[in-house]
Amino acid sequence: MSMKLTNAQIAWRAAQDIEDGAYVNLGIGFPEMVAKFQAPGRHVTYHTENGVLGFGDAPPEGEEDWDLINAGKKAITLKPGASFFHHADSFAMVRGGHLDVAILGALQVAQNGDLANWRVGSKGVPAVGGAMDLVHGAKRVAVITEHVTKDGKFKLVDECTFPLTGVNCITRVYTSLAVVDISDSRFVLREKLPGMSLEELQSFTGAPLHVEGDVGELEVPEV
Amino acid sequence: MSMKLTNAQIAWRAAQDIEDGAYVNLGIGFPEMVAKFQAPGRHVTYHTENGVLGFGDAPPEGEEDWDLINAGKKAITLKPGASFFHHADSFAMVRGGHLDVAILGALQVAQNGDLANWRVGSKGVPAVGGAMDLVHGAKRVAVITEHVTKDGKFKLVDECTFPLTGVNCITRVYTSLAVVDISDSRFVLREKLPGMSLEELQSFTGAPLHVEGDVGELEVPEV
Amino acid sequence: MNKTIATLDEAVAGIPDGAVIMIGGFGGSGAPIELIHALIDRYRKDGSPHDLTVVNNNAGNGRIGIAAMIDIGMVRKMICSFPKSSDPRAFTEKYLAGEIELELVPQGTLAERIRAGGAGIPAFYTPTSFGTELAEGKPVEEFDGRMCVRENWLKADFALIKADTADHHGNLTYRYASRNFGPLMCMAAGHTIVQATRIVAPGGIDPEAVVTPGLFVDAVVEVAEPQQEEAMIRAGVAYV
Amino acid sequence: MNKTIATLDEAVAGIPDGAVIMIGGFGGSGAPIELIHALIDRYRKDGSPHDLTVVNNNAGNGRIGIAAMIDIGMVRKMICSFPKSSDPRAFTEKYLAGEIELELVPQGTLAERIRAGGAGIPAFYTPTSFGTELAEGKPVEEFDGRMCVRENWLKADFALIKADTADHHGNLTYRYASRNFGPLMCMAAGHTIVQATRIVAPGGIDPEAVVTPGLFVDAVVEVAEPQQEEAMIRAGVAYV
Repeated sequence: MSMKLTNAQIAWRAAQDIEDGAYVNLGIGFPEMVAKFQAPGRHVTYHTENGVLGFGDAPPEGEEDWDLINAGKKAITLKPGASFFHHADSFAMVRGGHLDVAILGALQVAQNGDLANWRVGSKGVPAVGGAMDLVHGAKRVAVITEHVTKDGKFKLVDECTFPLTGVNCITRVYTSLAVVDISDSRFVLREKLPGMSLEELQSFTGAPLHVEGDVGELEVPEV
Repeated sequence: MSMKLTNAQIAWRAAQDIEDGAYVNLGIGFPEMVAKFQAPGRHVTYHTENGVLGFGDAPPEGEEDWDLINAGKKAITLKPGASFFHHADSFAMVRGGHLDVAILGALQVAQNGDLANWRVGSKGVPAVGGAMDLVHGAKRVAVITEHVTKDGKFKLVDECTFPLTGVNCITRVYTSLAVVDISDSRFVLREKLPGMSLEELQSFTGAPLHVEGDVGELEVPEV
Repeated sequence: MNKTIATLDEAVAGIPDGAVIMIGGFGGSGAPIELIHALIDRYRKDGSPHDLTVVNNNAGNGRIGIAAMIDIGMVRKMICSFPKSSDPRAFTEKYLAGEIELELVPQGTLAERIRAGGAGIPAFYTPTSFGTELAEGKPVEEFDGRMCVRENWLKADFALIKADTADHHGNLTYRYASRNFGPLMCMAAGHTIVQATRIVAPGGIDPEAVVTPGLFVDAVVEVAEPQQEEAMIRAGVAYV
Repeated sequence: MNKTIATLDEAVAGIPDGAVIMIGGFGGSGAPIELIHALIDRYRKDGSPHDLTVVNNNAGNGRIGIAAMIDIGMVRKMICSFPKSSDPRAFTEKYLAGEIELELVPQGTLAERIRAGGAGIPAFYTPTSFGTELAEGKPVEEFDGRMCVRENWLKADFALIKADTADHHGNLTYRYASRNFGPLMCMAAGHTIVQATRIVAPGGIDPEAVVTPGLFVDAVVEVAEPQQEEAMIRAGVAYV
């Protein structure tokens, strides 16, 4: 694949769908990048599993307070209107459906909305964190990911082969090539890169891409 | 019955068993009187279901703040070290076994520790409040009560006939005539009024009073 | 993002007939009298909302607040632990006449069911009420040698809550024991409406002092000098 | 009533071999380093306590705190959600060598199980982990069209917690995000031991600012200038 979105561009695209006033949890790692591209004029409140609502950017290096971190253990700052709470209240927010959007990374997403993103097999030290909680509860649970793995394997699949994080939980996938919804246990193509044919995109996708109405052009600025 | 303890004296006797450092919930009404007779030199912290720990006496009349009340909706004051919390945390304290003592009133107590104290039948408006929660969780759940009803009916019974508040939950009963433990589903007499014979006391009691070792004299000052 | 609503009338305008409404407060402490009376005003004017299910620890007192809602016929069902008060006539009369339903719930179970509703926990086991008539028909199971009853979460369409300070994001503090059911009901309702004694800009509440984070709150309306239900009852106020 | 203990050594003296210990903190935020190191000192001196089960969100980082406990062989089992860190070698080596057990629990379920332990709720249902290998063998049931997994409460013999301010009764506040699991673990342990940056007389904490009421706390020890785990790791400190 010669043309594809950068990670920053995928994050930018996902950020555009976050509505004004939304409460959002961004998974550790790549999804955290979405905050950088918050659409101008929209007020978004970020939640982190370890008990902070309303945090802002990282502090300048050397000014970190390590009692003020996010779920990725990175130093954060607070915005006006922030609040602290304990872990059970934090996951009450998650599980109780109080977050508008959760955006997660993925190893595999299946056409029925199953997500695998916490381990690739049964070897090594397993570590799940809050992933299995985050996939349940947020009003909209989306994934951002490369469309295929580095060695060309499908990430959008008919059925996950890696251990599951959750079943029937993902409703939208933002990839380096397309925006795909999951509806009635099918992948429904919403946007694709302008220069890529549907056939080519399908060849990178491990389950049928359905088309319902118009397919938009996935146009993202250089970011 | 000519000789018996007054309510204040029953409350006094119950108060003597509350150890230094104890966290205590006193049921609405008669049990609240126990706080008046807290043994000198002991620090006791009172819990009320509506989310206050460490409250003190009622304020002088006219100085009530009706946002600062106990479960009986009576105005209270705070002692140093008090705290406020919401209802779920309050009942986490109750149900989670964090109270050392709960003292409740009773309509009937059965020899197996069953308590009936919330309604006498199926008529009228039923109202349970926190009674069914309080009987579970406190390390020691005791009852203070007249030994028999005003018209001479048993209150210490073989089996409750009124609707139950909880099963197997009471471990000690302070009455106007005696102190009775409940152990292995039997009433075990611990103390009785000095002038009353065991036979006479048994005649006021609806199930066998067992004796294990010495029976103490229930001696209470004029209060 | 500013969740402030200008008037009480606007704040309660969207509550439809048949709604399930959690109303904060334990006795008079925490009772959102102005929000309740704004709802009563709406009912008087429009005949709506009616057939409400109201969740509160009690079932009203005297002739104001929830008691007044019951009195004038807005309430179809009460879910509460203690439908008695110093002046319980409103509920008692309707109940004995078969004109209002009652779901009686032990107080701790009521609090925990509301929290569960807000926390996405559909059911839990508790020792409370085992062996009593309030456990009839509910699944029971033994844990660590103790019999427990299974209870389901409780959610609502709306919550009416009285806070002390609110900020524009809906972060809340409460005054003294008026906290009681407020933080739980804010979590368990689809749309939470709060009256606050003062509304401040974001940053006006210490992040560590926030009791209810704003994500649980949808609308805040300032009632600068709120009435206190217990004080009103002692003064003989009626709103029917 | 004064729950103050003079020294860290005294505070941890009663923890026996085989105990289940909840240790507060998420990463370095809230990690009670001085209490942990006092326990390590005891083990070095007496060979006890060992065969501990430790409950924490993580499984130690670097060569201090929980990682050091694991490294020197005090820990038989970890119950956690994320046994990885910037320097996870202590746990990883023991785990891959089969020398330490792991009970992996989703983070929200871990928090809720601990709260349930403290709140007297023996079991609850959650959608979290349904259909995954972490739900294997657990009862499942459908509620409102959604499949849920039954989880049991989690309790401990001891909790080691880092607070900001404590009073003599054990009332606590926490600093920033170091609150995390602290209030829950205080509830769920039979004996809760707290290190606080300052200990004040009763009345020194505003009753509305208390995060953990003293009834959940058994012992407080002052550590006036506590070390911060993350800062120590970045400074390359080792305690093994």
